[in-house]
Amino acid sequence: AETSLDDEADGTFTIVPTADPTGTGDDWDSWGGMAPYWTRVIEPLVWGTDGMQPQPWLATDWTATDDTTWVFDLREGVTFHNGEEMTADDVVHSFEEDILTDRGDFVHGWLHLEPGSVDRIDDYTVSFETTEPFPGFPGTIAHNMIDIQPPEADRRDAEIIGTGPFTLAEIEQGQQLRVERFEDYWGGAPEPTELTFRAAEDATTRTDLLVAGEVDLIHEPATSRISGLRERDDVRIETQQSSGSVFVSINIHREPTDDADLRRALNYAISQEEIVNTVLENIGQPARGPLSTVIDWAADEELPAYERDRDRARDLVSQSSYDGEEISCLVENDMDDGRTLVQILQEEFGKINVNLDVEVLEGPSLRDRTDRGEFHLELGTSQSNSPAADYIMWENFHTMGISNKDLYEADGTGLHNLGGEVDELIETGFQSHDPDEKREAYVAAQREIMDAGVVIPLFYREYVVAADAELEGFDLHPIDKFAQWGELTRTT
Amino acid sequence: MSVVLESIAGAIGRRYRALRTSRTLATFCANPLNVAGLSIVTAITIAAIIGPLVAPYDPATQDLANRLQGPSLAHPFGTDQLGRDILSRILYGARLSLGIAVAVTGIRLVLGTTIGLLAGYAGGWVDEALMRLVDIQLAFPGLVLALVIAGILGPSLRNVMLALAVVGWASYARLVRGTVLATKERDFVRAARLMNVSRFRIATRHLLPNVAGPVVVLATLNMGTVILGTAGLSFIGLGAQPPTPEWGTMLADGRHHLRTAWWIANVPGVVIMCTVLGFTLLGDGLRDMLDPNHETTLEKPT
Amino acid sequence: MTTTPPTLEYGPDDAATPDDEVTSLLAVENLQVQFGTHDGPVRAVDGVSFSVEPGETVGIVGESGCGKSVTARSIIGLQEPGEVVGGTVHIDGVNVHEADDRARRQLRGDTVSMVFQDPDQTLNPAFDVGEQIAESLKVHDQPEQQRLLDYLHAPLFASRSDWRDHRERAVELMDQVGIDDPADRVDDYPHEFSGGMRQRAGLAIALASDPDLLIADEPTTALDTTTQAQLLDRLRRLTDERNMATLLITHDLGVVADICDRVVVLYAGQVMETGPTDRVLAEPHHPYTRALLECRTSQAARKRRVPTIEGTVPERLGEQPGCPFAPRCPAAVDTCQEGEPPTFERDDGTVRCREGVVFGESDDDGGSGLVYGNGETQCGGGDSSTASATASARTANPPPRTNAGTDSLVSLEGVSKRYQQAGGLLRRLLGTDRNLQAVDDVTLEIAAGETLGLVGESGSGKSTLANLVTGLETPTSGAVRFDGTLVGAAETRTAATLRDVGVVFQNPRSSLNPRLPVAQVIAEPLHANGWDEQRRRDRVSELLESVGLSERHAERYPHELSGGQLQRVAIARAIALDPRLVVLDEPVSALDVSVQARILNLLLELQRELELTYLLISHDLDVVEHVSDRVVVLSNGEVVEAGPTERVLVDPSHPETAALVEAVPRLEHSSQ
Amino acid sequence: MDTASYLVHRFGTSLVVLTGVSIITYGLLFLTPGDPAEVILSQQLDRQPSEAEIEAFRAEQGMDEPVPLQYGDWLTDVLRGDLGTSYYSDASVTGLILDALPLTLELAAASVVVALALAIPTGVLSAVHRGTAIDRASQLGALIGVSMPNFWLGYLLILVFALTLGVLPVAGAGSYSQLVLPAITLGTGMAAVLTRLVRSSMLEVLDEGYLDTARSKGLRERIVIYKHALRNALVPVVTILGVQLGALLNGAVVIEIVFQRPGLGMLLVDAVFERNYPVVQGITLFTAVAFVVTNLLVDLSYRYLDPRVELGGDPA
Ligand SMILES: Nc1ncnc2c1ncn2[C@@H]1O[C@H](COP(=O)(O)OP(=O)(O)OP(=O)(O)O)[C@@H](O)[C@H]1O
Ligand SMILES: Nc1ncnc2c1ncn2[C@@H]1O[C@H](COP(=O)(O)OP(=O)(O)OP(=O)(O)O)[C@@H](O)[C@H]1O
Ligand SMILES: [Mg+2]
Ligand SMILES: [Mg+2]
Repeated sequence: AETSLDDEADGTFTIVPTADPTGTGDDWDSWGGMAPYWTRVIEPLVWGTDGMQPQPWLATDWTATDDTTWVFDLREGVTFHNGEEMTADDVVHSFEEDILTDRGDFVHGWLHLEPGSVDRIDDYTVSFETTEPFPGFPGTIAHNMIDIQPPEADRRDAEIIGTGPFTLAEIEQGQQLRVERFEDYWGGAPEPTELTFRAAEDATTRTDLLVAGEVDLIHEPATSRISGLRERDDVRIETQQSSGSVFVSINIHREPTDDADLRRALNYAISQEEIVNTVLENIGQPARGPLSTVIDWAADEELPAYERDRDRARDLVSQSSYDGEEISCLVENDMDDGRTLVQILQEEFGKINVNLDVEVLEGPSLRDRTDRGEFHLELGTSQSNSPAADYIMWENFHTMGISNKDLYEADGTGLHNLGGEVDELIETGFQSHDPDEKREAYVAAQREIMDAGVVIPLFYREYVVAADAELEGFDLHPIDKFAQWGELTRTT
Repeated sequence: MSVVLESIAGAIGRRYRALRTSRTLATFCANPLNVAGLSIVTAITIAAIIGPLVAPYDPATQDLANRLQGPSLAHPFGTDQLGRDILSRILYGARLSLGIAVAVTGIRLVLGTTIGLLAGYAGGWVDEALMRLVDIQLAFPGLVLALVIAGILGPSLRNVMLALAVVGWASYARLVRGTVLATKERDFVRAARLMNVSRFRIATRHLLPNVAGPVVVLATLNMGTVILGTAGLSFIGLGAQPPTPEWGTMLADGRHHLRTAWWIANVPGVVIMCTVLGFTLLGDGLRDMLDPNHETTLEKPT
Repeated sequence: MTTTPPTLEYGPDDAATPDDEVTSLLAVENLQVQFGTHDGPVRAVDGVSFSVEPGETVGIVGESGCGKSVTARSIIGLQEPGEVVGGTVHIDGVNVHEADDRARRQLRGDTVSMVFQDPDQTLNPAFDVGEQIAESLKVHDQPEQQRLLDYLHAPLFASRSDWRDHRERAVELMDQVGIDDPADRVDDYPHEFSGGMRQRAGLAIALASDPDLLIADEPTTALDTTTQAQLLDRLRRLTDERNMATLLITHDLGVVADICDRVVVLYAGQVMETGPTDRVLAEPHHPYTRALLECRTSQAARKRRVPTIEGTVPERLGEQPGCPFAPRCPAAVDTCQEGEPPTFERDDGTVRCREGVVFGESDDDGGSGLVYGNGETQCGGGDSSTASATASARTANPPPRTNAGTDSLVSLEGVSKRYQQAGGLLRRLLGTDRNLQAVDDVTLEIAAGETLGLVGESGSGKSTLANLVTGLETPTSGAVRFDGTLVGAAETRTAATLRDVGVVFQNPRSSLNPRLPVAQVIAEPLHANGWDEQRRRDRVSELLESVGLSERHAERYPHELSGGQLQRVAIARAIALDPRLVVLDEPVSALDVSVQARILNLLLELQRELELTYLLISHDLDVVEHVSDRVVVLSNGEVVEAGPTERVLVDPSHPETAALVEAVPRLEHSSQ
Repeated sequence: MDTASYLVHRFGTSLVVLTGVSIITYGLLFLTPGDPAEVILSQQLDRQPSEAEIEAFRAEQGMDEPVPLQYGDWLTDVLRGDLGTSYYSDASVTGLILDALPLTLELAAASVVVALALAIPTGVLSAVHRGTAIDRASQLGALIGVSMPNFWLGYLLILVFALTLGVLPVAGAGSYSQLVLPAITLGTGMAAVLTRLVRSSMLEVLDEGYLDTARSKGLRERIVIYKHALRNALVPVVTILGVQLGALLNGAVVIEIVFQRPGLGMLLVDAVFERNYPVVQGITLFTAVAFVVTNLLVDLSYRYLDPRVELGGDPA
């Protein structure tokens, strides 16, 4: 591995993220041949701290002037890659045109903004009018997709002009994307002269690329290879707790999983420690709740623990209305380790006399099934890509959350929504400006959710970055897509 | 119908006698590759029949404490990432993988032979129409169409079988039609026509037996292709749902462990390879034995 | 004929002749070639010796499977997959089998050339004829500069001008061998040539190297008689012009008589007799030679039994003592079965036979004292013993002759058959479909009980006419009547009409389903007519007997029978339902002379016994002459001449017929 | 049949076949469980569409028309070169295919070269030495080639050449070195089929009389084999090569995933998994048409390879 790297000019690095940096073909998270994540070409107004708090970025400060109005002060002296200075006009343009108009309704609900609600106050001040009180607004827009570009940029046509430390140099669709150092970066020019992001969505291929010395840094090597990599001198392994967690969410409106006893039984059937210690190669933390503990209002410690207790589980099963039929468990085909995990569930549930029918499906089929509510369990990951994780609670567990709303409106049910008190607690948490009040409400909601066994938490994710041992200065973040490459260097 | 059965029984009897007395069997056995093919296929078939009875473990039972164990006395082929015994999974999988191959080949064979016979025998516009149908099927690269069909229907073994069966029948139709056309013009069929032999009898007594040889050869070779096709679709992610011990799926899953636990992928890989090899060798051997060219050589006037 | 003291030559021991003594252009000494088979090595050539002097034309004759081709191929070192296990071949003093590759190539490129039997097989279909001749010229010119890329015409590696020169010379050669418009045809591919032209091109390839010795392996067998005559004529002229020695292999004694100076008679891989052509044909010493000469139909009286050689050429497996011909030899004595027969050298050739037999009896009786082919009494191979036995009793009966016209069984009235050439969409659209008039306004009658011979060049419509009679084809216009009633395609005929017509095809193998045993093949028409099992079985044994097959053949599969036996099966099937008419489309042309004679005997005998009417198609005028009462000559689908056999074939009135008759090579021509 | 009418006939049938192909391709949409309009819409909206939305969508897309009319509209667009637009981006399907095509073609071409370079000498050698150890060994080698699932072979090659020996890149596309392993993986499978074919077709040809004619001229054995025999033996090989080009696409699907080459295969798999029907239909149609055209060309090349072939003669 070393040989090939030594020859390279210093300051150029090749990085392999988990997703194709040139975009997945999906309009939503890639434009003009580039996915906005990872590459640090474009930037949002707000960033996130390692503690998942909003952090000034292109905006230096923000205040809520009333329940629904936010005023943001912009950083002065920020230059776009085309040499122009960033002003409020660019911010208004980006929000009004690119974000609120182009991307469609989905964004309105997410940001709680409607088109026409972003106004320039002066060259360096912008105001936002949210549709309802939304304390999480700054954290929510701390997201790679909510970036600022000047009107001259034509993001559909690979004309991407950002403010980031790197400028887009070259795209080879489906293969790689090259960026170069932006000397006039407002935060000071970055160390690397050039970065190449390569596409390799298969974990084993990524690992092979690193081991063969073709790349310098990879995200998420294959789980099976991690212990091997740890033993190597030429590879450096870093792990970072992520904002994501993996859990099984249960359709509580469908027989027989509408029976809380059965759901609790399923929870008692699983040993999170065992999973982490074996198939996960100790990457990740056994979970008690649905939210990663990097989120400050995640409840973990305060939640009832379902230690594995098969006798109890079997008792609960026999108490419940379950009578031996197969219950289905869906998992998406490209979830790392998904096939393995779901088979463990199957085996463990088998031991408490619950028959699990596993279905590994591709995204659209899976969504089709969940949209219709035609499933019992779904194994999945929930991860926040912005510091504001509120939406995980809202979208998953609130009756009007995206998961539940359609079915609730159609036939008064939903999927994972307990309704009533939980809805209220989530609303309180969502709208509270007071951190303590917010935490209290969310913890209470999580406790109710866990009591009723709406989810089977498995583990809080950690993610692994493996790099050439000579590499230094990579700054990992709970949100893996917030990684910064500005200080990346090679020790020789 | 009973007449047909009777004549088939008679034909089998005579065939057997012919086989025993003639040199064809000796021809077959003379090539060690043929014998190897027959042995492999026999072994796999036996595994498929009695595999589940002799397998040391349940194919789905996990043993996380003993995961990723290399080959040992307790686990001759090692264990996988969930501690399941690979030998047992292979043995259970034999029935499944072979079953798929047999079913798919069977559907292809019946469909293709019927269409081919019909086209070749009826001729005229029926032939024209059926052959265009065949052309249409052949116009799609097999796995691509199978992939699309299986993909749209969703991943499951049943859909894989369906998709593979839909794409492979045309070669049978072509082969059968070709043989029927060639046979139909041979003097013995013309003679039969002049002897007032019924169409049905001509088809069953003169055409079918001459078609059977090449079709059996093709079917044998096809078994291998189907197994490979299933493996390919499994790799793409359209194969069996876990924890089904289907070979292709095992191989596809195991590839992540190729460097750390080579046996997980390589054991099913080698098993698939040997099975395909076995069927191909057997098919080649049968071809040597049943080769229509063999007869034409005999027919060549000196 | 005076007898000189014979020199006895024995076995392989004294076979090797020292090189310095070799003076002949070609000297074959005790050549032995084996083929490995499942049952052990087959001795295809088993001690053959003969020589060819410069300028001489030597013929090799013998039945099929006697080892003629293997001998010829071994001479130029192409015996693969066989193996030369003994003896030597010297060409121009060079030992072919000990020479290295290079020397052998030199020989082939310079001294010896070969023309092969089958014109379809001689030429490479992928290259135009000019290329193939030019290649031969080029090898001759530059035998040692053979670079693959040059011969592949790879640009930069091949010299274009060089090839162009050779092509021009190829045109000259084509002209010399008698291909018309050679400059136009030089770019044609072999499939665009007719059989005769292909064989001529093969000859041009052989002549390109200006060889001293030309080996021609049955160069005319696959051609029709007219073409054959032309080609032989050409060959004779060329060998004279170039003073080239020729080794001509053939099973046709007529051809031998035509052009050979000397003959070598081969049987079972051994030389039976050699000598000057005139002497051998006129006064054969060896019983085998005599048998061969006698079983030609032209020798026998019309409609009479032809003498035959019973049995078949044995496959020589392992060591078998005795004379290979002994089992079939009418003059064999006990001693023939053991030890090697001696070879007598005489001034007019050699004979390999027991002394007493050869010179004693044949000289005294002039050959007439022996009845060859009466298998039952003198030969071991009793395949058709029954038939022969019954036949001999009736030989004396005069052939039945019916007055044509009084009692016509089949009548064709202005029958035409037009084929649409596969023309494709465009032609169909443009309406320019080409039609091929295979049978053109033919009117003829076949009287009950007679044999009508149908002759004509290849493609003249003989088979098509037969198919119209049987119903395999329907006429485009005109009417076919059977017994007075209008009949159409086989599918539309009544069971009775179908029963009344039997058919025997040219190729016995392809007319029998290879997957059915003989008994079932014969029972097929019975089955179709709803006979029950027991009746079928009885009838099959009856039929087997009448065609001279035994019960043990009944359960065999076609591939387990010889060609002659298969044709008997086919005949049995054809007569199974007591037909009134039997259509015979070239029933013997796929068979060897001796087998042919036996089948003809059988047909004649059956006709007498069952009062059959025959429609016989053959391109072999001898056969037609032998068995038919009347002859119809077809040319381009039209009847050009019809009449009683004697008249038409002896005194043809139409030039087409005259040409056909003229082209037949006969022993009689040469002796004139 | 002369060439002109053969061409007309052949184009005619090809047209019939292509029409059938297009019908099937279009019909793929109806294989989806459920109502196509609803499926498409929920894909686009990423949520369950309401009845009203579905109705509106149907009207907008012309999906309320009878199916044959819909097919007609689609076909008209296709004939204009418009294969539709990806559901997830504005990208035109034609554009996506044309972008991905070079990588697949490059792979296919390289594989054919690998396959021929392996198959011809091996097959010839095997046939010439029929029944010997050389023959058995090369036959077995060829058979092992066909018998291995090619993704497995691909990963094994990566393991050996990229990871253990470090001489070739693991994955990716763009450089020639990145083409080597995928071409070998795909090429060996194809070579195996071709080797067997070259062998059997050579065996048939080796018995032909015209080789003896060639030998009797005094030609070297090398020329006899590689000029006279091989030329004729190649005729059936070329037929299969045509069919194998289709098989190449089959293989490419898998190989492109193994080696991370964003060609047609990968595009197709992604589209299938995303239920991106216009892309799926586009690629399916494109490959089928390409295949039909290739086979047409192969048929026409017969005339050059085997002058005997009367174009249009039934192979039977
Ligand atoms: N390739 C072969 N393998 C095995 N036996 C062979 C082979 N070629 C020839 N023979 C045997 O050699 C013997 C002589 O064959 P050859 O071809 O020389 O006969 P022929 O006299 O030329 O007959 P024909 O008139 O039919 O051409 C035959 O008995 C045949 O069985
Ligand atoms: N089915 C057919 N379709 C088209 N043309 C045919 C067909 N059968 C025969 N012909 C043509 O009709 C003509 C007469 O053929 P036929 O077979 O009757 O000749 P033949 O006298 O029997 O010749 P041979 O002696 O070669 O058997 C030939 O030119 C042949 O090409
Ligand atoms: Mg011969
Ligand atoms: Mg004929």
